[in-house]
Amino acid sequence: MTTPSTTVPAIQIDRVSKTYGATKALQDVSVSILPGQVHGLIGRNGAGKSTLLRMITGLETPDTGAVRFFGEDAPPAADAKAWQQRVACVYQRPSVFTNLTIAENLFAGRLPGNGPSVSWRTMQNEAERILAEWRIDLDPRSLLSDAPIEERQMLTIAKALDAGTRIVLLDEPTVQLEGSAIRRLFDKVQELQQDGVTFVFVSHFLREVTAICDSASVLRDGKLLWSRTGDDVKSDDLVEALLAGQEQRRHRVESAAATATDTAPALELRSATEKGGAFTDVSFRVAPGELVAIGGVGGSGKYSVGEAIAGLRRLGSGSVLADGEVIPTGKVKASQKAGVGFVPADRHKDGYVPQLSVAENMTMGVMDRLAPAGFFSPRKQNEMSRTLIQDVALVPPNPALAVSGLSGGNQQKVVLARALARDPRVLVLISPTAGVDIAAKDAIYALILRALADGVAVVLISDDVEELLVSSRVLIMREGRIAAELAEPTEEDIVRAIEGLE
Amino acid sequence: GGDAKPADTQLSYSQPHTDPFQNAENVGSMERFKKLGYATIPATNADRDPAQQITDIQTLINKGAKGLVISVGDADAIVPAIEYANDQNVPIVAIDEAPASGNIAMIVRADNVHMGELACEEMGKRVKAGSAVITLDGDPVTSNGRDRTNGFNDCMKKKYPDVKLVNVATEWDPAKAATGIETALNQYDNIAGIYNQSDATFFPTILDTLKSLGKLVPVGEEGHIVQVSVDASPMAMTAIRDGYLDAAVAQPMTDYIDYGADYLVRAIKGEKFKEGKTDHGSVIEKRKGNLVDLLPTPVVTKDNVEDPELWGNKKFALEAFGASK
Amino acid sequence: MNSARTTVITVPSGRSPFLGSVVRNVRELSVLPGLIIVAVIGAIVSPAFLTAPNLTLILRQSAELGIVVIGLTFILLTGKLDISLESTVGLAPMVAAWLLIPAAMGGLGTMINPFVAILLTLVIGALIGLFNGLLVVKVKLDPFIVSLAMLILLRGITLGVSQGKTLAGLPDAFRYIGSARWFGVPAAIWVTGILFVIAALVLRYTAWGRALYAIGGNADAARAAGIRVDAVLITTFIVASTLASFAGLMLAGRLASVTSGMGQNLIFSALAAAVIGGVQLTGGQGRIVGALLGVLLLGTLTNVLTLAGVPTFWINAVYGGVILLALFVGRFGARPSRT
Amino acid sequence: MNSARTTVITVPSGRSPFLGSVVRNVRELSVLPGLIIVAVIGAIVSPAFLTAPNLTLILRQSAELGIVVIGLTFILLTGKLDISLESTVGLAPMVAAWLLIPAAMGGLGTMINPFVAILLTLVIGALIGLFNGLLVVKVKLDPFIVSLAMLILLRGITLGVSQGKTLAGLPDAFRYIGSARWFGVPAAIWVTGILFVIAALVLRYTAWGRALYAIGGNADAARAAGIRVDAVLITTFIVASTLASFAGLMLAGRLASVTSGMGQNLIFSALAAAVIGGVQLTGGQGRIVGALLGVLLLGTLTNVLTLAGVPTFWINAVYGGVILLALFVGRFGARPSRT
Ligand SMILES: Nc1ncnc2c1ncn2[C@@H]1O[C@H](COP(=O)(O)OP(=O)(O)OP(=O)(O)O)[C@@H](O)[C@H]1O
Ligand SMILES: Nc1ncnc2c1ncn2[C@@H]1O[C@H](COP(=O)(O)OP(=O)(O)OP(=O)(O)O)[C@@H](O)[C@H]1O
Ligand SMILES: [Mg+2]
Ligand SMILES: [Mg+2]
Repeated sequence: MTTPSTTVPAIQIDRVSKTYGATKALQDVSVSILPGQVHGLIGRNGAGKSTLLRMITGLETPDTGAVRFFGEDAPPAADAKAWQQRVACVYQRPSVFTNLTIAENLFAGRLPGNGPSVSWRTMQNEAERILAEWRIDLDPRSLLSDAPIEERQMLTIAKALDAGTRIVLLDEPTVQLEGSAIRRLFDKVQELQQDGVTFVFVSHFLREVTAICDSASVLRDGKLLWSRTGDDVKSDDLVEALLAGQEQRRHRVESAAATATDTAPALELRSATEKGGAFTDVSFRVAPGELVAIGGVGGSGKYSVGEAIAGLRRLGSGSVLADGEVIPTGKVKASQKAGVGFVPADRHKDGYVPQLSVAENMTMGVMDRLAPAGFFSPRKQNEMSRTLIQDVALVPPNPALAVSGLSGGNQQKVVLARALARDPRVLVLISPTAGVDIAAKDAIYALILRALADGVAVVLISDDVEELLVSSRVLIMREGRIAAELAEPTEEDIVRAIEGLE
Repeated sequence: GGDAKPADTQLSYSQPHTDPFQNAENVGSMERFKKLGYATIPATNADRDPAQQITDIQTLINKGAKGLVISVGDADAIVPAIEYANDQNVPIVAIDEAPASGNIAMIVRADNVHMGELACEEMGKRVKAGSAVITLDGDPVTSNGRDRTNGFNDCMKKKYPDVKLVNVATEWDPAKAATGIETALNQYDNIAGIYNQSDATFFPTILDTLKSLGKLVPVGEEGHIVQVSVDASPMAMTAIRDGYLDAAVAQPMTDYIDYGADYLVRAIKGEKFKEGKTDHGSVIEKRKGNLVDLLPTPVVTKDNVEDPELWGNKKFALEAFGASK
Repeated sequence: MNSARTTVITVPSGRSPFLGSVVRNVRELSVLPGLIIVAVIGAIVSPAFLTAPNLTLILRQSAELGIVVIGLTFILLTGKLDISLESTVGLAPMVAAWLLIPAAMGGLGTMINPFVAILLTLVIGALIGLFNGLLVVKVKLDPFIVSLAMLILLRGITLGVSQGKTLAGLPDAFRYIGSARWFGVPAAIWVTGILFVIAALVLRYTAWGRALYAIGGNADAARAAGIRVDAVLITTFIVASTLASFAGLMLAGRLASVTSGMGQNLIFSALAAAVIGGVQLTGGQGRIVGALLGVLLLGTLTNVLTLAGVPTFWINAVYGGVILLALFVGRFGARPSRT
Repeated sequence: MNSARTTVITVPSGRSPFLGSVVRNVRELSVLPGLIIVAVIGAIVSPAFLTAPNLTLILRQSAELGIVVIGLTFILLTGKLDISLESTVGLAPMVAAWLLIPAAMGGLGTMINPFVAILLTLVIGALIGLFNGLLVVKVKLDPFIVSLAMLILLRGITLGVSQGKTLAGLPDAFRYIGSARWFGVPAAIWVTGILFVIAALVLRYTAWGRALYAIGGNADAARAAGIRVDAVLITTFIVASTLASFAGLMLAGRLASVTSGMGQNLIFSALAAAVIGGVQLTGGQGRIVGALLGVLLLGTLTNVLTLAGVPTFWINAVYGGVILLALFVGRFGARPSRT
């Protein structure tokens, strides 16, 4: 699959630097990617991957350095159309229009028609073609807001790959996707690669990188660590490059189920059913110190169960009990008082307040403790957050920093710290390591282990099979119900259960 | 329709904006119609919007009004409404302000520029040369504000050039008037008078402001600030009686109301009016093709403040202003 | 596969366009019951309501508001706001009239050609829009606050230029569009109607129109998709201000003069009309037909309140109450599935 | 470890709070140059400017605006808006005065106790806030448009209740807070000052105050973190409206009467003051000290324009121009690192 080295590189990044305020996001980075290659771009959170992609799409301009496509200088920054003809990109941040139809989403920025007028008929037909190609079962005329999250991600991918450009950039495209969707994506990538399309692929999942990339670069703190082609790209090298000397641990939490039968459960769901909602008749128990993982395809209702325990959703029937006491549902405060700590699925949406400080974000849920008589002392708040910062090993360990200035992984740690701030008896974690680099992942798992050791009951809800494997007791949800309970499952067991192939 | 019975003939009134003075004109006119035995259509209020007043007048006519008294909000912008009424043969009497053109049965008004000049005379004879006078300027968007400012300013400049004028933009807002007075008193130590373009609007606020500054001194005592106002509302009458207000140029409001309604009723009966003296001490003149009954604007001072014919002493005015004698 | 998703799929594709468009219409159509109720009340309280002159009057008095609402809707769709549109309604024709009429009547005395004056009105509108657009897009000032400051400034300039006077004596050509009749119906009504149709077509069938929705829905994504967000936004401000200046021209024609308070408070009615008509202030949602229905509701309401003889002191309270009610109905008439 | 990150860490922890607070201050302090320039101009154009009575006057005339701005800032911090505050300034004391004064003077004739009337003023304010809050939080109507409808409705009710009259003859107790002097300085200034201090403390040191920032920054995250978003929002609307009714009480005391136009256009000044002072309309950002500086800027500006004798016709244009300039300076004086 390697291309003759004589060809001009499809993308040549030449000594590019970019600085945001005090942050040197990119320093003197040079990478060449040959036509028809799938180039993996990896690095820890905040290493500069997304920034580098923005330089290649023309969305931002480098402070110094240049980008060339097929030997030609990049178009001027203002000429959006020219950039669009060269590069298509799936951005890390969701870039969709929920207020528009699926068809329009697929053609935003390149509406078909003559001159200034738009041909809805052509657009509809073309959209149907794309949806059929990608086996996405949606009506192109329906609003995107009606489409499930993971399908939206598939649509942005489909759009990028349909743009007909010779270069496609994918920034963590698989984070929202489930197994079969990822397979569809990879098939498509390989198909286009046959036609000579060049890809840059960003992911924290090294298996994905080794599976489809034939060259790769590693960024660290804005600098290029190395760039390699072909057989030189090995999984071990990647791990080594990312961990930079730290050792990688394997996590597997032994089931506490044996003890669970004789101890009173810390958390119990009894026939919990959301009114007109996402799940029905869900029952399970979690003992103190026990880890239970919940998996399932997108839309199976697993996230909603977590949100219900946390008080973000109201039950129609059934109940949630903490330490044997029924918690009123639909009230976050009530759940918190019952000892539930919660890490939401989407940290950007539900996790943190970007312009507020680390300290404030971490202590947001415990203000009643900091200020029993109404007024609180910022000193106390800082002290408390310093402890939490140490607990989660936040980098940088500064409580006064605004969370918007932290890298994704560290933002996730702030959200986790917020969940821990109340000394929870029960932790509900939804995809706690989504978009987080392996080192940070390690740190987060270590924290979960410590919580378990302290007797906290943990519910870990995830789309990621690898993450589910951490637990020795895995519940699988399908269509809003618990479809299977697996003890000591293998990866294959989980995949089969999720896909319903018992 | 000259032959229709009054009870079958509907009359109405169009008000341009809300303030106690305009409200009193509206209420008084509608009552006058009823007293004369006519049916009425509820009056309209355009809320400072000239376009809305045009629409209001058209709507009243569409609804069957056979004659209208209007208080004109904007002399020029009202013209299309007058033209519409002319097309429909509905007679119009304008009070308080003259439309710039169109066919009006009669315009019943006083001259605002003249009121400013009268105020200037009253002020000028009471303040010394070298002193300063605060003028509380009404909103220049309204023609009465503009005319009262210009009438006063021009007269002062001509006849009393040695009196300094300190103009305060009030936009008819009592709070702005109060602040303006205070600012001017801080700024100048030779303030000898205040020209108040509408006592109906600015009383009691500015009296109270002066009081709190210790500047409310009765006429004739050391430190008295001369006050001359326009309107002569019930509150101004009280202030004159109490000796705080030196003189008020009276808007002949009751006359607007009474003669306005009377002219309308006569016009509906087909009467045509002529230039010349009237039976109520005024003269009808022809201006820009329309007849204007220019009502006298008496100056009210301590000497004539008890005159029951002054509108500020009438019962309906006391009620409309929530004042008592 | 859960049930929700299945539903979407099993809708036969032949039927869904119709269903889809009905669903998309619900928000706009939620004004209709209100409009009908107000009209029925009007017909009951006064036989004059359903007469041709009265209906013409409603349309004529709504024309300027309608034109401002078209521009405002464009801006709201992008998620921005421009409350200074009402001051443009006043300023643009004021400056033109000032250059147009003799010094004796309050003008500057240059007495330019009326057609030049009309052109000038529109150019002033466009320039104000450009300035607003630049402040919002390039200086990145909040559109609400910047247009508030502009509102005060422009009103102030209008007052300064006119010295508070109303400028009358406008030549017929300048007044034409606001005062002529075509086939017995005021030209302003025809023109406004045509502008609404054009606006609907532009929003639906041009790349620029669709870009407004995209930008209002997700400006970052629009930028990433290659839409020239800044350029589209600035042109939107220009178009809206130009329309406002045109509305001012029409109003001047109707008033046979230019008053220094022209347009005052118009923006409140315009916002109410657009929002009652289903245009979201958060951007990306709403259609021009809804805005039109909103305009008609307000116009009919004003008319019916006058016909009904609601006491003048209570008319504003009733007006406000009905708007509130209409918002309520609109909210529940078309509750979005998720908030 | 890149250099930027290292820098942050190596800042001695003792210094960083100070640095942090300076950085956080920049946006608010960006009003200062403007305020100083206006004051210097004032001192130049008139020797009366820097006298105690004049400075007292500036503060006194800014008091009502200041109190409304406190409430408005609370609401803006949550990312909501309430433009009906200005109508509450008018309505609450109007209803109280109507119940308070004799029928002969335009009242209802119930002649309730003045202290009951004061309490009633505040209760009416609170109820309006509750109603607004419920409409925004529970009915999920857009705060701008719902408060616009409320503005029209409440103004209408004020007009209806008063029948357009100015209610004078208020008893001294009712007027006390707006007219008394404590230690030679108007009580209203003391009270406003104290309210500003309390507001600053509440925003900085109470869970409720911090919740406003959290909600304005990210309401979903605040909810998920256990902040009772709906309750906090509703109390914010109540507090703001109650403050507005208190401002109305103070204004009535100053004017020695209640007029049916009281509070009109006040919200524009309040919004301008808050935003010039660095409070973001998008929520989550701004401090009370900035809002205070904004209020002082506007108050000083009005005073200086009067002292300078700017012609009546041009005063609004100058006022608008200066506000626009202040927004400009604020924008570039403290350009946020990310937009
Ligand atoms: N617009 C911006 N303003 C300020 N700082 C920025 C901006 N964009 C990125 N940064 C900073 O630049 C650095 C690189 O960010 P980037 O998003 O490229 O990382 P990444 O490698 O994509 O990380 P992740 O794996 O978490 O997505 C980070 O420190 C980030 O905080
Ligand atoms: N409030 C609600 N009202 C109606 N339907 C809902 C509601 N919340 C969720 N759903 C639907 O219920 C189903 C399950 O949602 P949920 O987000 O819990 O699933 P999930 O397994 O977490 O899926 P995903 O991976 O897409 O997040 C989805 O189809 C979702 O659209
Ligand atoms: Mg990234
Ligand atoms: Mg989910």
